Amino acid sequence: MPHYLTAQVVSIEPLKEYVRLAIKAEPIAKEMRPGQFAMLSLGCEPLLPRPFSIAMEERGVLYFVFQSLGKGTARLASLRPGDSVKILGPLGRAFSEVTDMRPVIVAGGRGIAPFFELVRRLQRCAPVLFYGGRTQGQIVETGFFARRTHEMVVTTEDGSMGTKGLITEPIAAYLSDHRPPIVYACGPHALLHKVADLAGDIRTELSMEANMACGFGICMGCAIPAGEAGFKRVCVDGPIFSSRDIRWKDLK
Amino acid sequence: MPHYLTAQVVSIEPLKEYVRLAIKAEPIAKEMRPGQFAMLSLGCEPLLPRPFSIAMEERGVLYFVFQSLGKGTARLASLRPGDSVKILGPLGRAFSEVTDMRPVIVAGGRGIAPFFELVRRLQRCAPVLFYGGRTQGQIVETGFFARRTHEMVVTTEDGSMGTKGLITEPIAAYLSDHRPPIVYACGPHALLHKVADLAGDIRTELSMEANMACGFGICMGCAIPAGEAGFKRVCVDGPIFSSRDIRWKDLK
Amino acid sequence: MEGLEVSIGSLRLRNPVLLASGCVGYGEEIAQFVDLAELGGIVVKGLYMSPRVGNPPPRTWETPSGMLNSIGLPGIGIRAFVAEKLPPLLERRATVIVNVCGSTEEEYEDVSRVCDETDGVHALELNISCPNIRANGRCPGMSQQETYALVTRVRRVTQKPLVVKLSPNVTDIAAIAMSAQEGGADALSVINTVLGMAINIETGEPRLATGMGGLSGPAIRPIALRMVYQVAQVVEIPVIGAGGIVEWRDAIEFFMAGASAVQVGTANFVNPRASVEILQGIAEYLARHNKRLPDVVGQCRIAPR
Amino acid sequence: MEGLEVSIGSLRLRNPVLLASGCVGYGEEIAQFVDLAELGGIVVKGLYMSPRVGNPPPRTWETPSGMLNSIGLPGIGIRAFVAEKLPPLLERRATVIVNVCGSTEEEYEDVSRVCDETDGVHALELNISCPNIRANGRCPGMSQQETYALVTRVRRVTQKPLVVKLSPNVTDIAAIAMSAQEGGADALSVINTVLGMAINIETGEPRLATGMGGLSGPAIRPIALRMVYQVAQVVEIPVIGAGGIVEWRDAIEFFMAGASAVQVGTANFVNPRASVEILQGIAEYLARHNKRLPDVVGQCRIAPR
Ligand SMILES: Cc1cc2nc3c(=O)[nH]c(=O)nc-3n(C[C@H](O)[C@H](O)[C@H](O)COP(=O)(O)OP(=O)(O)OC[C@H]3O[C@@H](n4cnc5c(N)ncnc54)[C@H](O)[C@@H]3O)c2cc1C
Ligand SMILES: Cc1cc2nc3c(=O)[nH]c(=O)nc-3n(C[C@H](O)[C@H](O)[C@H](O)COP(=O)(O)OP(=O)(O)OC[C@H]3O[C@@H](n4cnc5c(N)ncnc54)[C@H](O)[C@@H]3O)c2cc1C
Ligand SMILES: Cc1cc2nc3c(=O)[nH]c(=O)nc-3n(C[C@H](O)[C@H](O)[C@H](O)COP(=O)(O)O)c2cc1C
Ligand SMILES: Cc1cc2nc3c(=O)[nH]c(=O)nc-3n(C[C@H](O)[C@H](O)[C@H](O)COP(=O)(O)O)c2cc1C
Ligand code: FES
Ligand code: FES
Repeated sequence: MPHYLTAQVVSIEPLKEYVRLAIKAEPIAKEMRPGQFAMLSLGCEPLLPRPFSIAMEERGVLYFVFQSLGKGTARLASLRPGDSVKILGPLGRAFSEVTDMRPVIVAGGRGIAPFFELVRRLQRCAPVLFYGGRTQGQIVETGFFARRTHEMVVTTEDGSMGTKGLITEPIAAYLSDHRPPIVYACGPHALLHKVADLAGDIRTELSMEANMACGFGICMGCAIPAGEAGFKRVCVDGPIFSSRDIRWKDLK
Repeated sequence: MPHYLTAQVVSIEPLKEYVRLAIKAEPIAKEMRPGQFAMLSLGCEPLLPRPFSIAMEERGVLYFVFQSLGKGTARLASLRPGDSVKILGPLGRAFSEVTDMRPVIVAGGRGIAPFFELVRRLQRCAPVLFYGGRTQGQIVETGFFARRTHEMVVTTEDGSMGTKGLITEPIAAYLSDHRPPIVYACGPHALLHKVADLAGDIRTELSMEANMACGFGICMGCAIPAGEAGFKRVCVDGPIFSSRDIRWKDLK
Repeated sequence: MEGLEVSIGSLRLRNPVLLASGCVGYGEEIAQFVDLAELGGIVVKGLYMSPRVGNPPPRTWETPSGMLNSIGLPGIGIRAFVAEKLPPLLERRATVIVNVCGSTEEEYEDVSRVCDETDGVHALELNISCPNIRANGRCPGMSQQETYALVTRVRRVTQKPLVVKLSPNVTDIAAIAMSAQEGGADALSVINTVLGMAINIETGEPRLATGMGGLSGPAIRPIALRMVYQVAQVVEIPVIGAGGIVEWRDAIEFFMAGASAVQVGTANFVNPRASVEILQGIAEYLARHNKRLPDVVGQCRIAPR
Repeated sequence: MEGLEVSIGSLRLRNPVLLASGCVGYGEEIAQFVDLAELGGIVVKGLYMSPRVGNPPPRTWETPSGMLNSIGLPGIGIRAFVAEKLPPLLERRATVIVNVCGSTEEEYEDVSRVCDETDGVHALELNISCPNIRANGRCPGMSQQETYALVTRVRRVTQKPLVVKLSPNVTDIAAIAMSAQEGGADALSVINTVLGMAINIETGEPRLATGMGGLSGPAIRPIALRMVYQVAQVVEIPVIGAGGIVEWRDAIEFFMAGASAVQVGTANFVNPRASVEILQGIAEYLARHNKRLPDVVGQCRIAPR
């Protein structure tokens, strides 16, 4: 069950192109599972809280990794240790944690966020991480991930780090001669769609995004074309969806 | 001519019930004269800038003394050194600086603000200060004022500092056997009205308040009943008015 | 919270704070944060006879101190609601008001009939004001004739308390309110969302898939408050105020403007406990000024010019 | 700023950024911060034949992302304006548009006649939409008939560019716009302020002495943008957008919705240099996308449902 708390900022620092924010929120930290998210807000301006994946949890502290884009994330980026924020979480469905070896994880840019906690919990399954970005500034904490994965493949579009190119290329190559128990992916919808295609009938779980007002199922704003027909709510039916569940043709 | 600048907070600290805010704004500091004010804003939320008397000026730094009431002053009170604010000033008409001895200054609560700079500039005229508040928390910097005045009379309604009672009582007594060259007053309009009555035909200058949107004469919002008929703008025709100019009967 | 009971026609509410329609679904999720038995009541998401999927995404966009939505009334249909969603609400001892929708006058009647026949439904709120169904935000609540016609028809099929929810997108809200009262409304909800729009300047596309949507939140509060005042000046029936209420002070303003109760909508998205915190604040304000709610309702009067 | 000229009927503007009426007085004070010759033009504070004192204070109140005002058109009268205020504006090479007011149709005509006879007045903006003169915010712009009647009468007395400023407090802004166009308007300003209200909960008094007032600022932007779109869809004449424009991005949204020019009002109170900063941003946006203004105007289209 989600908790709504006023919580304190423990630390905040730049992480290359992103920001790493640590917030003390024991009840949420206790219950969170990888893939779940939280709504963060600073009172009434901007009006709506903002959804962020819970990147990691440690001794009652929640870690977030986010990109400063519009005015909400800009205000969050200007927080300082000791400031308080309103936090609602944990929210939504988590990734299913498998026990079989060599699960595949795909992260595009800030899509790395939910995988900090997931790789820790899947460490014994020796996951394989495919991590792509536009440029090196979007590839963070490679040490953390290298230590906890069997293999980590990094690509950047400008070649400033790892192999030059799109992350989908090494994924395609890998899947052509491996059959992982599951593929997890988080990133731009275009990437997720491509990953879903490449994975074919391999079980695939994707972290989807939609504009959110409430984050806990009451506004019906976060509709995504899923299931036979109609829409599902990203905030409660997701954000983690089976790739089969998404109606890609209806997703713009 | 007023300047519109982005300026840095030099220091900010509580001053009993109020807040003292120091902002580096050389061009404004150079030109300001006692009684003038500035509009301070923190961008678009709250939308409108807030008017504050310039309390003092020193080496390019402006000092403000304000009370945290609603959301605008609350946000200003939460500023920290190094933060930047938008400032527009100096604005409005200043007090006229006399050269004759024993001018009388009347301050009610936060109405003390414009007199920091005025007493410094009138020091050689040995001003007499009447300073009243609800409680001792509203009487600030008595040392500063004692050093620069010929006499300083303090009253509080609860007797927690100075004489118990209203400041108008000692003023009435003083004016019954003195005829100062001028009476300056800043505080609640009720106090200003009483002072105007007590001063009779003694030249009296009052610092008036009105809700302001722009602070520099373009919105016509700060109307005050003054002159023969109609209204004047507090921001450009004031905030310092001759007591004769105000139509008290029309002022609610 | 004692001594805060209010009557909306024959409907007796524990207190004047309601959850606004479309801002709490069917109550399940919000019940994780607030005890529905503590509130005046819940107006559930708009319901038609048949299930509906609603509008395509994107459905929401944030604006200064407000938000646009074009949800478009997705829902499971009144029958499924009565079967699956109503029982848990009643177990929670919630006072349940159904927000009644229809594509035709017949459908409005049919949904109202089901509500009338269902014991657990305490009152009906006729939604004649959703801007997200027809092009250009058109809705029955924009015409005195359509409002009067629809309210009279629905009035015929139910004796339960009938609240009519007005649209702010009109020239003369007082006139529409009179039509609803003449049609037989027991109370009026003022206001639904204000028709608005936002555009993505990188693509030239509207921010909402439907183009236009309903503006809600603090941005519209001054408009809502003005309309509550205008309506309360002319009608005899109680007015339920809504529009940008996020804290107790806002609620007091609406009471003073003439509202007998208030609805909390968008605030639930920002703070799931907003409604109970507002209720608490109202109680404390009244205690502090030792007043009863009726002393405050309509306290504000504009002096004639 | 080159290549940003726009024509509003026969009125040629240097660029599409105007200062909105009532938000810059007669231009003296704002000229301390912006070079009026750099802007598209200035619409001066509303003017009647005779001087007027305006409404009693308090006249302004802040609301979430907006403000209420009930200034009530104080002014020195058109003749004094022409004698004292116009010459300095012309020395500054400002394009001057007079916001024409009247207590009667005759007075609107008389003020317009003076404008017509005065060389330095480049265009007229007919203010049929001030909410601060009559009770309940009533104004001619709330009726198609009154709008048509007034515009036709004024059209007869002047051949100068005639802009008509519409009220947002209507059910069907497109219909009012059509009436103004049929009456002979050369362009339309959309929108004036939205009627609103706020109450002091400690006293029960309205925050404005007049009770109600006009809401402006970012809070109303989504409403203004929607109305500009609705109007631009039906009229042939150019639309001038106004309502909550505080930065260049906002202006681009209005162009995409169909506005050929924009007015900056409340933003001047927050930042005296807002207008020139907005103009700068527009120029940079166009350069970045290598587009000309006409490419952007009306770029946004809502797909039919
Ligand atoms: C389940 C979920 C998890 C997310 N996790 C992360 C994360 O770990 N790190 C990270 O950097 N970003 C994450 N995002 C995206 C993040 O929520 C947006 O970047 C952020 O809301 C943008 O807010 P803004 O004020 O900067 O932008 P603005 O443009 O000011 O936002 C305007 C409105 O649009 C909404 N919005 C804009 N972009 C998005 C988006 N992509 N998703 C949802 N709402 C959006 C905002 O919430 C706001 O309501 C996540 C989104 C979702 C739905
Ligand atoms: C010329 C002048 C000089 C001033 N000097 C000082 C000073 O030195 N120290 C100090 O503590 N206060 C001073 N004030 C009062 C100060 O401006 C208000 O207390 C402040 O604007 C309140 O803002 P808020 O956000 O806290 O209140 P809110 O209630 O949030 O303000 C809402 C709106 O009302 C306006 N408003 C509310 N009260 C006042 C008021 N008394 N005067 C003008 N506008 C008001 C605000 O500007 C804002 O637009 C001065 C006012 C004027 C006009
Ligand atoms: C996301 C959303 C969905 C809404 N759905 C409905 C609805 O189904 N029926 C209805 O009558 N009003 C609906 N409304 C309007 C609200 O009930 C309320 O009247 C309006 O939002 C103003 O109040 P607020 O500012 O507190 O949200 C909806 C509002 C929002 C924001
Ligand atoms: C204080 C104030 C005074 C105004 N006076 C006038 C006026 O005299 N004539 C007029 O047509 N509009 C007047 N307006 C309306 C503005 O010109 C503009 O249409 C409206 O405020 C919306 O734009 P904004 O949000 O950028 O301010 C006034 C607005 C404000 C805030
Ligand atoms: S964000 Fe509100 S229902 Fe999902
Ligand atoms: S505050 Fe705008 S004219 Fe004085």
